[in-house]
Amino acid sequence: MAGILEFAPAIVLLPFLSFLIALGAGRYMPKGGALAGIGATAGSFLLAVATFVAVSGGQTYNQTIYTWAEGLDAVDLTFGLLIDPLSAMMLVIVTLIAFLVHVFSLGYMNDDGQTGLPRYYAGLGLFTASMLGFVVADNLLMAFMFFELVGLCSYLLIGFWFRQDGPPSAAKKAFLVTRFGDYFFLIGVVAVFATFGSAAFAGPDAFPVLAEEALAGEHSVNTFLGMGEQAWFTVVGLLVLGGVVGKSAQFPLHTWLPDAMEGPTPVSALIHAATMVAAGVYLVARMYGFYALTPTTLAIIALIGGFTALFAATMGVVKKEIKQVLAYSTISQYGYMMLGLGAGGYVAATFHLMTHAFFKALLFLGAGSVIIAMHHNENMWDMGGLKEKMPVTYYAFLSGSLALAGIVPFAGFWSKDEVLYETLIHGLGGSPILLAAYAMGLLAVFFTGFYTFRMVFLTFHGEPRSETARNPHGVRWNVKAPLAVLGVLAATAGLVNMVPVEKLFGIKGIDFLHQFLDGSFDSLNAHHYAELIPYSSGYIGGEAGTVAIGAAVSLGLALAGAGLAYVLYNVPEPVEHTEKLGSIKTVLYNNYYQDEYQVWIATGVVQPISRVLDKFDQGVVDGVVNGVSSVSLFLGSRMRRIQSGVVSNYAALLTLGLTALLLGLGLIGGWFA
Amino acid sequence: MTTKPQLKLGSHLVPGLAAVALFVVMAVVFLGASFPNPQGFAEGANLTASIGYTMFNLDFGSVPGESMLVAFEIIDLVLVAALAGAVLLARREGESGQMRTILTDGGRELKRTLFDDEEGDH
Amino acid sequence: MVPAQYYLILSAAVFCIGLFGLLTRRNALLFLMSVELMLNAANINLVAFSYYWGNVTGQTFGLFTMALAAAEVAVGIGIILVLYRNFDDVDVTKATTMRW
Amino acid sequence: MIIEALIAVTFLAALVTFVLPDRIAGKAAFALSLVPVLGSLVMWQQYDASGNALLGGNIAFETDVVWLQLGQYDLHWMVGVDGISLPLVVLTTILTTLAILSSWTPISERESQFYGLMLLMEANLLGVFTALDFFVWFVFWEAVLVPMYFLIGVWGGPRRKYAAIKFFVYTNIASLVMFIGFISLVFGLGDSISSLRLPEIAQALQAGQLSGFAGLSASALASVAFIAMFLGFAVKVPVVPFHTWLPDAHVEAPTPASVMLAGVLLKMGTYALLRFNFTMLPETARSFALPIALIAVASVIYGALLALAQQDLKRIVAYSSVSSMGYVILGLIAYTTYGVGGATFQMVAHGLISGLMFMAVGVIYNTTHTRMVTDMSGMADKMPVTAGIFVAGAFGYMGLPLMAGFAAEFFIFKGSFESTVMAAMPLFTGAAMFGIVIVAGYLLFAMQRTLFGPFEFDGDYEITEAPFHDVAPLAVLLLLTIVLGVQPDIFFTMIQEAVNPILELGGAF
Repeated sequence: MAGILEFAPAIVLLPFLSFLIALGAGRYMPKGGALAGIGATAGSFLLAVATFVAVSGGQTYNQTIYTWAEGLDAVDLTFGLLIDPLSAMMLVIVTLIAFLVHVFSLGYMNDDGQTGLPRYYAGLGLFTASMLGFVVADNLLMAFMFFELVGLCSYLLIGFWFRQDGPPSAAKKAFLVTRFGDYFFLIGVVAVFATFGSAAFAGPDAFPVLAEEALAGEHSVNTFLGMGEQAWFTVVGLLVLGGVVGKSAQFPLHTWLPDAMEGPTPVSALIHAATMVAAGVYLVARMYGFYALTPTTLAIIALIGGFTALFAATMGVVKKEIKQVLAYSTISQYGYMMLGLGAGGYVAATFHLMTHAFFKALLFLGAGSVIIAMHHNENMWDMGGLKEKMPVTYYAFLSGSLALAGIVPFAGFWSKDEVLYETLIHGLGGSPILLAAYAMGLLAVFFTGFYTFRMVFLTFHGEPRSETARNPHGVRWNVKAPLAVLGVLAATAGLVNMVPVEKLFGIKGIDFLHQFLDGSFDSLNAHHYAELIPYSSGYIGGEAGTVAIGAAVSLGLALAGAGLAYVLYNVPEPVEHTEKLGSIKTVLYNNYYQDEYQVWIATGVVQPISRVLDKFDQGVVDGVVNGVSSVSLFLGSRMRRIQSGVVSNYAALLTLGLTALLLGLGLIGGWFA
Repeated sequence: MTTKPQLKLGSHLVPGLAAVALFVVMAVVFLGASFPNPQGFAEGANLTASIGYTMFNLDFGSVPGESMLVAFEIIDLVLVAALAGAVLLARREGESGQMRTILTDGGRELKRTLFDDEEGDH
Repeated sequence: MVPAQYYLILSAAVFCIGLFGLLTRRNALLFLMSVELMLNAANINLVAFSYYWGNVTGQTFGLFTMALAAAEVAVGIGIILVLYRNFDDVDVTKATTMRW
Repeated sequence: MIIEALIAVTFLAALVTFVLPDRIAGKAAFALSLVPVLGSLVMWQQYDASGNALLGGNIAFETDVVWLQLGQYDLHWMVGVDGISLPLVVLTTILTTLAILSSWTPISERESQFYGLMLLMEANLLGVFTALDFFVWFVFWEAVLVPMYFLIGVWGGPRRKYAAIKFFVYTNIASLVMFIGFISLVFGLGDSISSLRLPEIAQALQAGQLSGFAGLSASALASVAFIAMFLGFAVKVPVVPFHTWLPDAHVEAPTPASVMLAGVLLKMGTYALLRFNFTMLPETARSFALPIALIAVASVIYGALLALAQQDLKRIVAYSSVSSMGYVILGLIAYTTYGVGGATFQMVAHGLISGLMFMAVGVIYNTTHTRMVTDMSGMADKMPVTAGIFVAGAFGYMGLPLMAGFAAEFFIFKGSFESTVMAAMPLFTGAAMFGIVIVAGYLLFAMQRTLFGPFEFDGDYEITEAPFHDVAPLAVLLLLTIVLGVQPDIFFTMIQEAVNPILELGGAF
C-alpha cells in the first residue's frame, strides 16, 4: 500500500475525465453520461479508501506536482498535493457521497425523464473533480482556485433547469453571495503571499509555522498598514474567514443556500449539504495552525458559529417545504462546526463535519425520494402517511433525523455533544464569549430536535393529506440503495469517536478519530493545535462530571424538542400551530428579512448608484467632450458669415487689410516719426 | 421734366471710407519720406527712340533702359489670349459659330432663339 | 524739378479714387472703369520714377501695363456678359451664389 | 528580417484583398491572414531575446538601419521584439484571423474593402508593437486609426459617423499631447542622443542626461513629459475620465471591428504606457504613484458600475473593458515582477477574453438583430452551443480560476499588494479587487436576462443555432483562454525576462 499515495492525483483526475466524457460524448452514451460519472466516482472512492488506509498507517504525502507560474526572481506559484489524515478523511467522504449521489441521480433524473442529462452529469463530474482538488490542495492559492471552481459548478447545477425563471436567478444569487465572500478570501490569499512569501499549508515554509515563529519573535514578517504582527494576522484570518462564511453559508452570507434548493435534489444533497458547504469549514481546519494563534479570530468564529446555529434553527421551525427545512438545518449544523473550531475543538468540529456529511446527505436523498413520490411537490402539508408506502425511505430518513437531532446512539449525538463539550470546558476555562456561544448552541439543540421531528411526522406519519400522498410514485433500487448505505452510516458513524463513553467508563483507546488526526505532520496534528489554542479548560465536578452533565443536558433538550413535535404534529390531522407564535411567525417566515435587505442592497442601492453614475457619465463626462466639439462648431459657424458672396465686401476687407498692414509696418518701421 | 444728375449720398458710401483711409496713410507716408532730387534725362535726349530700342534689346538709345524683348512677346500672347477668352465668354451655348445668313425663314429661327431661349436661359 | 513725392501723392490719390469707385459702386461695368483708373495710377508712378532714375524702363513698362489693361478689360467685359446672362443684371450684390 | 517580411506580407495581403471581387474576399482574406499568424508563430519559436529591449537587453529579430536625416537626429528604421511585444504580436495575428473569420456572416456589402482595411490595420498594429524607433512607431501609431475610422464609419450602426469622428478626433488629439510630451523629452536630452531610437533615449534618460528645456528644470521637464505622455496614452487605454469614446465606438462598430478595437487597439495604449512612461521615467512614475493608483481604482470600480447600468450587451462589455484596463494600470504602477508582469499578461488575456465576448455578442446579434438585454430572453434554449461558450467566456471575464483572466488578475493583485511604491498600496489593491464582485454581478445579470429563463423574442427573426464558421472562432478563443489560464508560463516567463530590468531601475528591490 506504500505506493498508493503516488496515485493520489488520479482521485482528482478521474471525475474530471468523466466530466470531459459526459460533456463530449454524453449524448451518445446510455443514461446520458451517468455511467462515466458513476465509474469515475467509484474509482476515486476506492483510491480514496486505499489512501485512507495508507494514511492511517502513518504515511503522509506533500508533493508539488505542477508549477502554475514560475516567478524568475519571485516566488513560484505551484499546485501540489497534501495527503494527511484530515484530507484523507475528507477524500473518503466526498468520493463516497459523490458516488451515492451519482447512483441516486439515475433514479431522480433518468427515470424522471429529464432532458439535458449530459450537461447534468458533466456538471457533477466537474464539481467532484474541483471539490477533490480543493481537498488535496497543499497551498492557499490552489485552495482558492478550486474554491471558485466549486462555486462555478454550484452555479451551473443550481441553474440546471434554466428554462424556468427560478433556478437561474437562484444560481446567480448563490454565485454572487459566495463571490462576495470570495472577494475577502482573495485579499486574504494575496495578503498571506505578501506577508509570508509562501502560502503552503505544510512543509518547511508553511505559513502557519512561519506565523507561529514570527509571533515567537524568531524572525520578522512584513506586515502592512502599520499593524503589529498579532493584529495583522487577525486581519488576514478574518479576510480568509470572509470566504469561509460565504461558502459555508454562515450568518451574514447564508441567504443563498435556501434559494439554492431550486437545483435538482441530488445536487442539493451533494453540494449544499455534504461537500461544497463543508469547504469553508474544511479550509479553517486545514489552516487551523494559523487561526489558533489569533484568539480574537477564534472568538469571532465561535460567535458566528453559535449565533448561526441558533438563528438558522429558529427559521427552520416554520418552513413548509421539506427541502427548506433541511437547508436551514444545514446552515445551523455548519454553525455548530464553526462553533467547534472557534472553541478550539478541532477534532470535534472535524468529527461533526464527517457525521453531518453522512446524515444530511441521507436526509436530502430521502427528501429526494419523497419528492419523486410526490411528483415534485415539496410542500409537507400535502404529504403525510408515507410511512407504510415507502418503508426503506422512512427508516433511512428516521435514522438520519435521529442523527440530526442528536439522539444517543446515532452519529449526530456524539459529534454535536463533543462540540458542545469542548465549548463548555473552554468557556468555563475563563472565556465568557464561549459560554455565550455555548448557550446559543444549546438552545439550538432544542429547536433542531423540534423541527427535525416536525418534518418527520408531517411527511411520514398521520393521514395522507393529498391524492398523490395516497398512492405515491414508486422508487427503484437506485434510490433505495444509497439511502440504505447512508442510513447505516448515519447510525454507526458515531462509534468512531465516542469520547463521553471513554471518559465516563474509562475505556481507553476508543477515540479513534483523535488518534487518527494525530498522525499528521507535526505542524498539522491535533495535539499541536491543542497546545496552540489560547483556551484553558475548566470543569464543574471534574472532567467526567462535565461530560456527563453536558451529554445529559443536550440529550434532554433534544428529546424535549422531539417530544414537543410529537405532541403537536404526530396526530392524524396535524394543523399549523404557528399562530401561537403571533408576530414572531411573520418574522420567521420572512427569515428575519435577511433576503430582503440583501436584495435591497443589490437592487435598491447598487443599481440606482450605477444608473446615476451612468447618467453622470453620459451627461457630464461625455457632455464635456461634446461641449468641446460644439465650441469649435460654433466658432466655425460664426466665421462663415464673413463669406457673404458680395464682391464689394471682399474688396473692402482687402483694402482694410492693406491699410492695417501699412499702418503696422509704418509704426514698426518708424515711417511716421 | 428732366432731373439733373444728383450726387447719390447714403450709407452705401461707407466702404469707400476704407479707400480714403488708405489714401490718408499713403499720403502721410509719402509726405514723410524724403527723396533726393531726381536725376532726370539729358537735355534733348530722344526718349521715344530709346523706348523703341529697349523693346528689341538694342542699346542705341541715348537713355539707358533694360531690354524688354521677352516682355514684348509675352504681352502679345496675353493680348491674343484675352481676345480668344472674350470671344469664348461672349458666345452663347449651342452656336457653332457658322456665319449667320440673312434671315430668310420669316424670323422663326430668331424668335426661337430669342423667346424659346428665354425659358431655357433662366 | 518737381520732387517725387508729389507724383506719389497724385498716383495715390488717383488710386484711392479708383478704389473708392470700386467699393461703393454696384454696377460691374463701373468696376471695370475703377480698375482702369487704379491701373493708370500705377502708370503715373512708373513714369515718375522712370524720370526719377533717368532710366527709360519705367516708361516702357508703362506701355506694357496699358496693353495688359486692355487685355484685362476684354476679359472683364466677357465675364460681365456672362454675369448678365446668368443673373439678368450686372448688379454685383445680386450675384452671391459663389459662397459656402 | 522576419519582422519586415511580416509587415510587408500583411500590407500586400491588404492590397490584394482590396482588389478582389466581393464574393471571394472573405475566404481569401482569411487565407491570407493565416500567413502573418504563421509568421508570428515562427517568430515565437525562434525567439531568443532576453532582457528589456529598451534597457540594453538583446532584441530578437532586430534590424537597425539609418533611414533619413532630420536636423541633428538621423532617423533609423529600427524594429525588434522582446518579451513584452512578442505576446502582443502573436495576439494581434491570431485575433485578426479570427475576427476575419467571424465577419463572414455580418459583413455583406463592400466585403473586399472591409477585409482590406482589416488586414491594413493588422499591418499597422504589427508595426506599432515591433517598432523601436519613435518616428517609425509614431507613423504606425497614427496609421492604425485610419482603417478603424473607416471600419466604424462605413460598416457601423446607426450613429456610426458620430462615433467614428469622435473616436478619430479624440485619439488624435491625445496623440498630439503625447507627441508634445515625448518631443520635449527628446529636446531635453539635447545632443546626448543622435537618433530617435527608443533604446538610445531610454538609456540616455537612465544615465541622467536629461537637462532642462524651455525654462523647466530636468525633473520638472520629466514630470511634464510624463504627464503629457500619460494623458496621451490614457485616452487610448482608456482610463476613466477619457473613456467616453469607447462605448460609442464599440456599439456602432461592426462586430469584427469591435473585436479588434477591444482586443488589440486598447493594448496599444497600455503597451505604450509600459514602454514610454514606466520604462523611461521610473522615478517620475513612482512620484506619481498615488494619482495613478487612484485613477486605476476609479477606472475599475467606475467602469464596472457603469456596466451594471447598461441595457445594450455591447456597451456592457465595452465598459467592462474600461474596468479591466484599470487593472493593468494598477499592475504597472506596482513596480513588482508580478505587478508589471501581470499587467502585460492581462493585456494578452483581456485581448482574448474581450474578443471572445464581443464575438459571442456579435453571433447573437447576427440572428436576433438586437443587442438590447430587454428584447430577448431564453437564448440558451435556441442557441445552446453559442450560449454555452458565452457563459464560459463570461466566467473567464469574471476571473474564474484556470482561465487567463484569473491568472492575469491574480498576478496583478499579488504584485500590487506587496508593492513598495506606496504604503497605502494594499488599500488600493483591496478596493480594486472589489471590481471582481461587480463584474460577476453585471455579467450574471446580463446572462440571466438574455440567455436563461423561458424563450421569448418579439423580433420577427427565426432564431437558429449559429453556423459552424461563426462558432469556430469562439471555440478557438475559449480554448486559448483556458490554455493560457492553465499554463500562463507560455508567455509569463518571457514577459518576466523583459519586465525585471525595469524594476531594478526604480530601486524596487
